Amino acid sequence: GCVSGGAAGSSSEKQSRGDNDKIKIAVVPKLIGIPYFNSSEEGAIQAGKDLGVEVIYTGPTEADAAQQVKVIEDLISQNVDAIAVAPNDAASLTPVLKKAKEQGIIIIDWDTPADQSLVELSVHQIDDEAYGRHFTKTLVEQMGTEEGEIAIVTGGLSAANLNTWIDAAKKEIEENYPGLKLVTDKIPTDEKQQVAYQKTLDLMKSHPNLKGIMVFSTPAPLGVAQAIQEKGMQDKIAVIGGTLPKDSIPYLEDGSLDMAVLWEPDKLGYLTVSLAKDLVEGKKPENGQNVENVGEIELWKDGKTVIMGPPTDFTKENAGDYDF
Amino acid sequence: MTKYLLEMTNISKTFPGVKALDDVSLQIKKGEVHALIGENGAGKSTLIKILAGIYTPDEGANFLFEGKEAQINKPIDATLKGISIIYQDLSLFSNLSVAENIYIGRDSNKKPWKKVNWSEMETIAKKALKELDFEVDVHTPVEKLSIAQQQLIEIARALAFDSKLIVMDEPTSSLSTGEVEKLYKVINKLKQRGISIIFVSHKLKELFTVSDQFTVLRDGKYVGSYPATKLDEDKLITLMVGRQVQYEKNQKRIAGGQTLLELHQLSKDGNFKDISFELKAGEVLGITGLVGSGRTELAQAIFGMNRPDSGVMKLNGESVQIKSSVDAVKHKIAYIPESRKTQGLILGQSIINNISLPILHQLRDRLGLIKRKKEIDLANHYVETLDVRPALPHRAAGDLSGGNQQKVVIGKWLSTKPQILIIDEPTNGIDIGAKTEIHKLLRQLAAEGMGIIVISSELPEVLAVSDRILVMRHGKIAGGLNIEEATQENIMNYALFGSQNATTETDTPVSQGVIA
Amino acid sequence: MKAISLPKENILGLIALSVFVLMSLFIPGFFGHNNLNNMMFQLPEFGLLAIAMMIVIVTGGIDLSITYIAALSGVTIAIMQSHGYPIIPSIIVGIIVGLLCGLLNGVIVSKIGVSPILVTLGTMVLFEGIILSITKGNSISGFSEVYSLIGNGYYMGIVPLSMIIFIIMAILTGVLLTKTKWGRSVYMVGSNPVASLFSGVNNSRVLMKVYLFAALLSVIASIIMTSRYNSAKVDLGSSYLLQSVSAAVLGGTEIQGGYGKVIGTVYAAIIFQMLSSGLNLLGVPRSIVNVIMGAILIFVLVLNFVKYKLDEKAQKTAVA
Amino acid sequence: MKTFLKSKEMSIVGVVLLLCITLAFVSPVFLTADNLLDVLKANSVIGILAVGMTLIIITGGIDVSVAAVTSAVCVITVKLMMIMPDHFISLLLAFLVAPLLGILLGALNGVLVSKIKIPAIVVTLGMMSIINGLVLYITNGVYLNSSNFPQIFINFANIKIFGVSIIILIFAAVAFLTWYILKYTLIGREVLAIGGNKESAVRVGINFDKVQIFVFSYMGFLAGIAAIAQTAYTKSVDPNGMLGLELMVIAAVVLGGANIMGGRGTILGTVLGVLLLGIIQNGLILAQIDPFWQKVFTGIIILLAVSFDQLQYKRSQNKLAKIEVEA
Ligand SMILES: Nc1ncnc2c1ncn2[C@@H]1O[C@H](COP(=O)(O)OP(=O)(O)OP(=O)(O)O)[C@@H](O)[C@H]1O
Ligand SMILES: Nc1ncnc2c1ncn2[C@@H]1O[C@H](COP(=O)(O)OP(=O)(O)OP(=O)(O)O)[C@@H](O)[C@H]1O
Ligand SMILES: [Mg+2]
Ligand SMILES: [Mg+2]
Repeated sequence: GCVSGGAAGSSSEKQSRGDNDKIKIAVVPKLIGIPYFNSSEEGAIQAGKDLGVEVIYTGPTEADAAQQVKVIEDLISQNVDAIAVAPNDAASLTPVLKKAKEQGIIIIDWDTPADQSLVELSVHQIDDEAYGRHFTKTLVEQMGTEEGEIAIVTGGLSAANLNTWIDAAKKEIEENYPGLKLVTDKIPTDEKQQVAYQKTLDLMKSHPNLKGIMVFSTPAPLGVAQAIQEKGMQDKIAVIGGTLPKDSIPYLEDGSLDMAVLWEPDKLGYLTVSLAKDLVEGKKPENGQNVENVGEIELWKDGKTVIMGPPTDFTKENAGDYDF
Repeated sequence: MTKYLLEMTNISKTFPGVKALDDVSLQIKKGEVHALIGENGAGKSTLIKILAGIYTPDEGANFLFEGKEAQINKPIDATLKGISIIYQDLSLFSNLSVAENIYIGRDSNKKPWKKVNWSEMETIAKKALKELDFEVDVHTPVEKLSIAQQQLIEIARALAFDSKLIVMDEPTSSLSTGEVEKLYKVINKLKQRGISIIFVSHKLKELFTVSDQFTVLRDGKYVGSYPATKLDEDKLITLMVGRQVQYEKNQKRIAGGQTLLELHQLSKDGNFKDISFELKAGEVLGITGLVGSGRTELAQAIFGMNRPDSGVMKLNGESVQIKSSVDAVKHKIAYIPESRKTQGLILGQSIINNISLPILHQLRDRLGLIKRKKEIDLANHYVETLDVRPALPHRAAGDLSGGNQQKVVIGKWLSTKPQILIIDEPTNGIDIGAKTEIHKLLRQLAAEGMGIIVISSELPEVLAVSDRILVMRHGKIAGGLNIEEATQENIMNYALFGSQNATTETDTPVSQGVIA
Repeated sequence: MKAISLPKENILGLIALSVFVLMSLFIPGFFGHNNLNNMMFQLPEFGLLAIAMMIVIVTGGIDLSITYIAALSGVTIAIMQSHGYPIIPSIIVGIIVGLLCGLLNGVIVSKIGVSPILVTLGTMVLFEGIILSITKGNSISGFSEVYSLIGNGYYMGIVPLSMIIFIIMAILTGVLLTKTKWGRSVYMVGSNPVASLFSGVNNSRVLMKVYLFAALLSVIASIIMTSRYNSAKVDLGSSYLLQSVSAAVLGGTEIQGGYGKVIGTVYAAIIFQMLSSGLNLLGVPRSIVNVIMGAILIFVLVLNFVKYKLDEKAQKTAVA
Repeated sequence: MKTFLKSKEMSIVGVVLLLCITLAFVSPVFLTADNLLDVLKANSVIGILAVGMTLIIITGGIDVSVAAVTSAVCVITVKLMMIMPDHFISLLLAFLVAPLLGILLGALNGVLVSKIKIPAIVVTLGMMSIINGLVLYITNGVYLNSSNFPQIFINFANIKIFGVSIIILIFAAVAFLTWYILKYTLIGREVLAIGGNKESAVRVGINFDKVQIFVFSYMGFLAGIAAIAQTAYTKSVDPNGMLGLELMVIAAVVLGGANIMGGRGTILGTVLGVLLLGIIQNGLILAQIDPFWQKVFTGIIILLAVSFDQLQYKRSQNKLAKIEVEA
């Protein structure tokens, strides 16, 4: 039955492409239903409206590579013009992206890099290296000293981008701050606020001299800050977390979270769709190009890597100004 | 008008594919002991379950209790009317204490938040146990009690309920003589109080001691209801089976051929001690004794399910170690366990699959695949020879009546063509007709050269099938008798006192023929 | 007598067929080459895990560790290959690692007698920990081109290779379960372990083989997955865990043990696959897809119940 | 039964004690009141759910939808609190709504299990999928944060009595209540009876359906309470935050000596099971075990505990089987 199915299928595809002139861009996050990716969804959808393209924003409900591959396979069946994906696991997407590319679909990665030989464009919110180092620097600022015990808390041990940032942060420590001492390997929190909370309580107990914590992942900083708040350690332990400003306000206010360092995810979504549309229409991005509603972007020499801009530091002063 | 406590008429019950009851009636007078009898599968248990509200009868059934129209749709309806049922397979909660087991069900219609009054519960339980002269700590979990003791707990529960009608479905199947005596006393007491009793049993003698009236069923149909005075055993059997059946002591003893099995000083701590005997090809060795004397444990040791601590076991003259049931099957030993439902059969599976289970390895073709056709033929063969009814081998074993289930277990083990067959309580819950058939079968198998060990608590049975009899007492062999010298009396003496001539003056009535 | 009504597997087959027809008619692109192709590529890995789960459930157990067995063997194969070992030895070592995991489950379940849900809960955490310690949470890739053919290649240009592997394993499992002594014993042990022990069945050996076989199927699923995704990671296939229980149960497997068929499980896996792909094509949000899957699971069982009641009535009237 | 169950619980008490002693040597902070209270508090939600799960498991059922139900109740209750005025009455209302919602969802499970006769694991698996999907769809995974909570709830969450958090007290109250129900009410004894022997229970007139609906509704009720405790604990609602928690809950119950096939289980055992899991987690961090190895240790400890427990059980069963042999 499959043979005839194949024939019938290809003819119907042609037809549907003829029917619909609107450019179709699929944006695939690592998983749907978490605040960070909800925020980028808003940006992507908004861009679709502004630019007159159809945006399909869909992804797995669990941060699972297999599920993400399925989502992309299904998208290929839907004849999209471009797929922008934030891979859970870059290597695992290579075969399916290859397949998509063979079908003439333009491949872009965003948020987290995919196989660079397949993507036409790699949209980075941030320069990963700089971002990781920025964490260390800010932490030292907030600690007010270059000496002491610190710890790193992460969303999950297997998240590639978190690991990249953590490695950069560690490099910064090694190179410039020999007085900082990491008390333990990075602590995983299953991307859950509650787990971060519990583990921080235990962490403070087993390391009473702790001076600072860097928290990578969006939900974890809230849990860490909550633990600090509850034990009244605001002044003893500095916390820097890569989280969203709106959620952080109650912790920023009393200093249990000293600073949230992130970019604006909705802008990232917007930028991704906007650059994808340009690509489908044959336009390549340029260094220093000013993208409407996003700002000036940076293009690296490889002609692929786009950096949205420097990270934004959210503090108790400015956090209220943002709507995500 | 109120001559009858209970009147059931027009009772029919259809199961998918089987008409278990066909227009049956049952009338019970106040204060009478009413025997309900019939062959295996005659429909006794089904009728009782209808009375209990577990099954709903087909349409058209009439139900009068104390002269009034009664609706029994759920078990609690029966309980509230004062009907207590003691089921064939007991309804106890092994995880609960004696007191709770006796008390349970009493408040089922009450508010769920009703407070459990533990002291009242214990008082009630103790009172009921006292009536039975059964001494046991009411806090003991039931799983620690022997089957006989559990049986008594069931009876105590019915007593505690102040029932008007107590139904006992084979209550004596695992009681020892002394306990049976106590039960009779209780039954008489209840009778005097005006309580009616429906008594189901395959032990005809015992029925005549207690019953006032008999209702006979055959193949789901009502045969008739007769006062005890108008019946004797032969008549009753003819009514039940529709023909004459005999049940006699084994006459022609087979001396036996070569020695198949030898045990030397087999012991297991807490089970049995210093067991030595021989089993020859072609003979039937009866092992009897009181319940709890270690017979089953010994049998399971031979079958590899209960490894002995010390001693030697020889098969055909060679010393062997049977470490598991798989080993036992390989050595051509078969064991038919005493508990059909949990050990003997896989109730949810078809009769075919049950019968072929121990010999699947023989039914494989060169690729190792099971030859289904051969398997079905095999099952059909045993269903036919053993007269399993209904003869539908594709049906689940659990759909059969108790007696027919037992036939399937026997078939299953005969299919292994064993050299040694150990059969534990072979006719527990089996009607007299089927019983004699099974006895005949065992004799015949022996004559064909099989060595058979029959473990039974029923003396007439042991006497009917055995060539030699061993009596166990407290885990040891108290004595051995050849069939010529064996009588119910000397067996009883071994079982109770450990020697043949300790005393013959005992208040235990051996005339019942049931010692365990 | 016995064939008054359709067995429940056939009903499920009919449901699968009608879902296919309905979706082909009403969902544009469902009957397209691409989509059919996708579904054929997606089904095998899930189907294999579902069958593995089914067998364990037939014995009255459950195996929560299968996806981590898959991940551990996948990681092993990945590490071997990225260190330059050829494909065949890598796969063999992967299979051995998987079987060792199955052995651990089997030993604790069958020899010590701990309830399977607990054992596999423990081993699930243990295997996850082992993978984390080995990989530090990173994904391992570096498979050879040939290896990626297993999950991505075609046989004769039409049928995915992985599909062929799946079909072979499904048939093999079916034959093993229905036609061999071991298979029969699996059902018997699942129905009543005490009675099967009293019937000369070596229960613990039967169970041991069940956990080994489930592990083997997981490893094969893992090989397909790793080759399809070109990498192995701690959570490889973890989203299939509860889905495979659902598929087994939807496929008619008795959760108390004693009954279950390969074909039912395969139908169930196909239904899940079609629903997932079809609803995606319709643009139904993923979260709602989950809702629908859950609802279908319950709905089909309610349907079974209704059918059972009707059958019972029909049989009664037939006899009376 | 008492002695026998005691020995069953004794074995887990032994494991817990052994672990505690080891940890006390490894880390000086472990045995501080502060730490122990933290452990209790962190595991109260699991504990509340596990207590409810004990009843279900005793009847031979299982409920894998507990975490989903709790999440759903959390979301709805908190959304409700956010639109209500910051007043004591609102708090009361929330405390009324949460258990009611839980009971509703639990009863639905119960009805499907008892009336339609679908195995519990299947019903609740389906239910879990449905509820999680709906919660995710409706909330889109957005956190609800303490900045949006009414102050009165925050005050409630911070209540401490003699230094013991209200959350622990809720857990203790739930455990006590359930112990009381199991021991001293008719329905409690019926739960045990059904677990012991389903068929006998029906024969003695126990309404099997009613008891099943009760245990699932009670589970729902506790899920509602757990939702309040969870919200008070995290002072936020993460709609995804409880995914996978159901396995921990079940593990705790069975570690506590309940038999997954039904008939056996005690509240005390379950509480100990919860503690065991909590202490393992806490202890691994305090002992400064490499995070990568923590799961390996957890797995091994679970396997050792259950194997030890099973061997212990077998031994006690063997003792039961003895008969008197004359010397
Ligand atoms: N649940 C059931 N489903 C189908 N058939 C049944 C069921 N229960 C009993 N039967 C059938 O109904 C008939 C009567 O069985 P029942 O158990 O009442 O016999 P009985 O007189 O008690 O026999 P026994 O003395 O062997 O216990 C048998 O043919 C049996 O196979
Ligand atoms: N009852 C028996 N009588 C004789 N030999 C047996 C019996 N049961 C098993 N065997 C043989 O003993 C060996 C192991 O049997 P067992 O049943 O334990 O393994 P199996 O895996 O079920 O069988 P197989 O691997 O041969 O298919 C096999 O060679 C089998 O043929
Ligand atoms: Mg009967
Ligand atoms: Mg016995």
